[in-house]
Amino acid sequence: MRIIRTLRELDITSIALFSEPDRTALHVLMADEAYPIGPGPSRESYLDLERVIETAQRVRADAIHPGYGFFAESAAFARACEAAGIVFIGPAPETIEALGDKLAAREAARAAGVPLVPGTPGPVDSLAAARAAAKTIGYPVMLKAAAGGGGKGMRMVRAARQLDAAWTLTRGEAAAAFGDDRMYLERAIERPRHIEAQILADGRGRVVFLGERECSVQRRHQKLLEETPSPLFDARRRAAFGAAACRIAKQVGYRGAGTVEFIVDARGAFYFLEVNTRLQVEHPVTEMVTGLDLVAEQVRIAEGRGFSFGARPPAPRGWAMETRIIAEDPARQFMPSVGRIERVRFPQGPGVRNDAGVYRGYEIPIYYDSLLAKLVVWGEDRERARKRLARALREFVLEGVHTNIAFHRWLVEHPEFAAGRLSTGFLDEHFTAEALAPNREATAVALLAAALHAREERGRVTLPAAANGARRSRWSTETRRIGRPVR
Amino acid sequence: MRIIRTLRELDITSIALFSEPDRTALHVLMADEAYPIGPGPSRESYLDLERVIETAQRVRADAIHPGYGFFAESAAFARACEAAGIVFIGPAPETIEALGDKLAAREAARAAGVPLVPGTPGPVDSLAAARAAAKTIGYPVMLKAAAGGGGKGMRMVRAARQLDAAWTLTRGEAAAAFGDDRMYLERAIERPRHIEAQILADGRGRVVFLGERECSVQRRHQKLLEETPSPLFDARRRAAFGAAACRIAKQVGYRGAGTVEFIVDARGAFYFLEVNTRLQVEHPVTEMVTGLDLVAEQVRIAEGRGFSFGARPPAPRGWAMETRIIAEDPARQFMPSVGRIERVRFPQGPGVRNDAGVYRGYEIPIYYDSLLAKLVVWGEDRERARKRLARALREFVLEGVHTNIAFHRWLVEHPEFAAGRLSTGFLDEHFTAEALAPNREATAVALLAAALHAREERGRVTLPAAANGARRSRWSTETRRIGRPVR
Amino acid sequence: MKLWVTLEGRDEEVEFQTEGDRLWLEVAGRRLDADFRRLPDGEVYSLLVDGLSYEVRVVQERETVDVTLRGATLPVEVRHPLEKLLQSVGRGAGGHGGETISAPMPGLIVAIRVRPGDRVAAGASVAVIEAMKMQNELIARKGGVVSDVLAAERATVAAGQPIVRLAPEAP
Amino acid sequence: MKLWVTLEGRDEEVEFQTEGDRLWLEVAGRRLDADFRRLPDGEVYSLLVDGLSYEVRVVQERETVDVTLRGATLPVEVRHPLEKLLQSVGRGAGGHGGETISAPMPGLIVAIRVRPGDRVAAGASVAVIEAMKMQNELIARKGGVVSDVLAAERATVAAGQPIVRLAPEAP
Repeated sequence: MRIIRTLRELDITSIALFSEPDRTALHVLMADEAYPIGPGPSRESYLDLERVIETAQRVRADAIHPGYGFFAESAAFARACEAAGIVFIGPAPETIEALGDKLAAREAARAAGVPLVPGTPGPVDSLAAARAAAKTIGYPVMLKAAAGGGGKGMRMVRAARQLDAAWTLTRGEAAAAFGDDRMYLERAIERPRHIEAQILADGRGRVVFLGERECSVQRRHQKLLEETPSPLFDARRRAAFGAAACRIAKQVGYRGAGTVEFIVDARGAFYFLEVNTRLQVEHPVTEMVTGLDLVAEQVRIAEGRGFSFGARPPAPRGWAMETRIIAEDPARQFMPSVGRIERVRFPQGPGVRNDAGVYRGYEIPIYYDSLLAKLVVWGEDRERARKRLARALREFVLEGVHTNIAFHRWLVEHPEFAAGRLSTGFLDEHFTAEALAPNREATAVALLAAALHAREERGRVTLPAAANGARRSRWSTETRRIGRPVR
Repeated sequence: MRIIRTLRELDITSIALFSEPDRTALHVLMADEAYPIGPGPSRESYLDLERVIETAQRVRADAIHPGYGFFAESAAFARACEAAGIVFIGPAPETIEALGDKLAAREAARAAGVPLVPGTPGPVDSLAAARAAAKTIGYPVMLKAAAGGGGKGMRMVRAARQLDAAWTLTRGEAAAAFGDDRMYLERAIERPRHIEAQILADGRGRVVFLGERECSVQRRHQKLLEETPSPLFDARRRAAFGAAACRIAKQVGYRGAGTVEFIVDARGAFYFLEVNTRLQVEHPVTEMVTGLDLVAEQVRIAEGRGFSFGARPPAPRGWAMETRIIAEDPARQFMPSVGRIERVRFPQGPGVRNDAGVYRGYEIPIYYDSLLAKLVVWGEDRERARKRLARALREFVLEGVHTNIAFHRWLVEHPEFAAGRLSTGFLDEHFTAEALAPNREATAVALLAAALHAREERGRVTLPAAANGARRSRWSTETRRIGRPVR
Repeated sequence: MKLWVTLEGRDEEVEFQTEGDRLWLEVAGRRLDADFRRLPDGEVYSLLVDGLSYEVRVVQERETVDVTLRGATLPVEVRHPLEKLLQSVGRGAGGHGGETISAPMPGLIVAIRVRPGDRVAAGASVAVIEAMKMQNELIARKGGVVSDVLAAERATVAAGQPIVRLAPEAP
Repeated sequence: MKLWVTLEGRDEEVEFQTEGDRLWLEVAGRRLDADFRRLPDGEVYSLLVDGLSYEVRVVQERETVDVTLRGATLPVEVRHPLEKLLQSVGRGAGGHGGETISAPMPGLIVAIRVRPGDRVAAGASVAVIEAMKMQNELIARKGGVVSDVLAAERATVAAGQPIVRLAPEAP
């Protein structure tokens, strides 16, 4: 949809490919043309490379925009497009490949002089070596098992005097858990922030930085709220950050739109994480402050026409925030919620952009992710953007499934959020399900509404409900057997 | 609603007053508090000054924002607010009064050195005097009956040799039609444009110009599409225009947001028309390019806090256009359409703001105007804004009543509109109802849909429709009498 | 299935077939192939006509079907070939044709008393409509054989909307 | 009218009256005065509670009424004082109380065979539900007197939703 809108503004015919359950999805309704590519499960449709390419050829597509998911970061797909004579709107397959390999990406960053989280280059084989390394890196350090992962086999060491005990403990655990006691050290980033750089490369050597996005508010590595600029950066820090991101892009000969992700400590020091070789879900915040249409820029670059702007990109104006409206129940451990959208009324007014993928009556398919809408706001400064977001969230009506709207309301009203003190541990630190408990006023109104409803319903069902029609064969409700077919 | 949104962002409690049929209007649903003020007809509710003031006092309102209509330009209302100790968000009653009187307003403009349409100061009493006046004014001139109005009793004279005949003719007509043959002359503005200046005055002597709005596309003096900036103005012309508007505001000691309207000829010469002492329906285009919230500025000024910006307002960025989505049928002489909104799906995506006053199921009250929504778009330049508007109009779903959406689509795709060659006669010159006739493709799809529907409906009604229940007393359908009440 | 449709004053014969979610339509020598789905959001269909995506709303008005497509509404008249025939016979024989019993006011159809093929005597009730809390019988003026039942029970109808059509009895 | 409501585990007795579009409610010693309108957009009410504007959606779930208010959903249990009484009797007497016959699967209620006050024998059918194109009788296990019919004919019900409640026959 996001892409269809831009294509329409560019007078380019939009063609959607869809899986069976997406037949009535909004992007199919909105596209100029739409063709089926198979059943619900992604691997039989959206991830069936041959079928996608074959369909695109049959309907005479000139180019494919891979969106945010599925084949968006697939070198094999980009290569298949090339072979089929279809333009892939994204970087060259070799670039995707190189940046998809974490070690190769880290190597590129190192070669471009971009900082990585300081640590030992490989395992250290003795406590003495660990002591020396920790001293070089600087405390606090993370002691990590080489075979560890997913939060296991690691321990933070705050001071030199704790290292001996930690070494013994962690090594023992690693040996027990992984059968491998090799250890390495990395600087511990306390209260880390996730900040990323939006870059655009014309494929002829020009790379520009379109500002950073702070995406620190996350739940299990799922971004929940993004904003630009970052409340942490001043102009000098921002310039250094942007320059580092551009150096990596130049290093690998990048083309198109891309995101360079960094982990940032509380003082603003940033360390390279990885490069996403596609447009991100949160790209609209960058569009709000720059006025650029990033999809249009992607199309221009793919057509070999370079950027829409001259010597430098438009200076960003004001502040933008995006929240992801997701079908999940924050009161029940954010359990995914399925069902039908029964009512919608989206926020409007100044500085509000809401990109929703659902409409009234729409049944959320069980096959794909549960992102219902992206609510983006703009304000002259952070505080005004935040107030506007709170207002838009209050205005947001989306009923039929549980959503995280009330959660987002809590989030933007939280004093720590308002103060811009963010980290990837924000929710662990501040959120409890009780935070969303209804207040006295909401409780009273809910009782009133329930009583009113009960009265209306009773009124209906106590009317004579005549027993008409002949009796049919009986089945016990307890055995749950199915009776004879209806004529 | 527009106002409620801003108040909520400012943490100010919003109170809506509503008439009986507006009980379920969106502004009542969205306000923090809402109180009834009487039945449907405006003069028994919204225009019942005493009741409005009395209700506002009872619910302890600190201030009243009069919106765009009803009491927005009423000096009496502003005075009543003052007397009741309620802040009226607008200019002083004396200012409203002075600018409400057309002659006094023209006098103020003249005193401020702002051009008026050149003409004779009063009636001319002879053909010789008319000849002399016409020569001074410059051809073409309008010969106008002093008692005329509404397009009657006036004639355009293109050259001196036509004046004698026109004088005799028009004078005769005026005598016959109005019993008054006094005539005066004014310069004829050919292909006139309507361009207005948005001004903001802090009430302490500072007045700023927030750019112009071109509102030339009109039907019977009803604005249909507004944009900023005007495609006619260059920087020099714009500066002169803005300075003139500010001079008038200073002349009358203006306070708050206001609009100075001008008639502009094809070469860019502008002549004062009148001042609107309120916010206009089309104010969002100014908000889109400046980033300001004009309602927030009004509130600040009413609180005596001056502007939100420092020395000068933000420089405008890009281009904005607004279309008014109205319940009317362009295929039938724009006849108003009433009914229930059966389906909505509003446009979204980058650069789109849609402020709608309706929702699914909403019954349009017959008492008030039929503005359903204001669709506003922003683009980096005029062409991109226009393309975006075309895209948003295509995306706009609003069903149940006839709307002018298809008309707007025609308008924004028209080559003369695209070229920016506008005048208040644009529709007379270019529009015919045939312009909206369906093309071959639409016709084929409509037939297909109708046939499909017929099949589904037939399928339903040819099922055995059993005649159950006892017979009741009969009434002929032709006499249209009403039978006995249902239990 | 064959139908006669009238749009913008032009009559066309339309032939169409459906199979599941697919529909084939032939009109004026042109053949269209469409995939259709009724959307849960009202009387709205999504059509993919040879791959081109359309969203149309179809509403039964009195004598026509109003089709809304991209913000514009086109009124289409749809008749069975039989009705078409009856209409021309009716016209030819000077009003000697059938009878259409329409709703005299907007209301709710609470009962339909006849089904297609039934013989109806002059003065007999064919349906009951409820409006403003009163019930009213809809009466056949001349009588005949029910050719079409055009509204369902519990349907809300507009004033003037045809409810039952009668063909003249075979002589 | 008196009702027992349970929200967040707390029981409250609620007394309320309605008159046209106005409603008075007394709960926990607090009195609320509201103007209410059902919006045409679903099961949604606009409430003006002492002037404060609320929009609430109310949906009947199995045993509760789900009230959605400003993006959050609160499940509320609502019972008649009689039910409340029966429930406590039932609890007291160790399951000797009434019987609730619920929908075994999501489906459409095609017939309700009983009305409040009817005596129902063990093994008798109280309603018919249709799902996946099959019809199923809902059977009373122990029997009793119908105290509540909780679903209407043609209603779509969720799995587990109570359809009919029976009180034990008076000894």
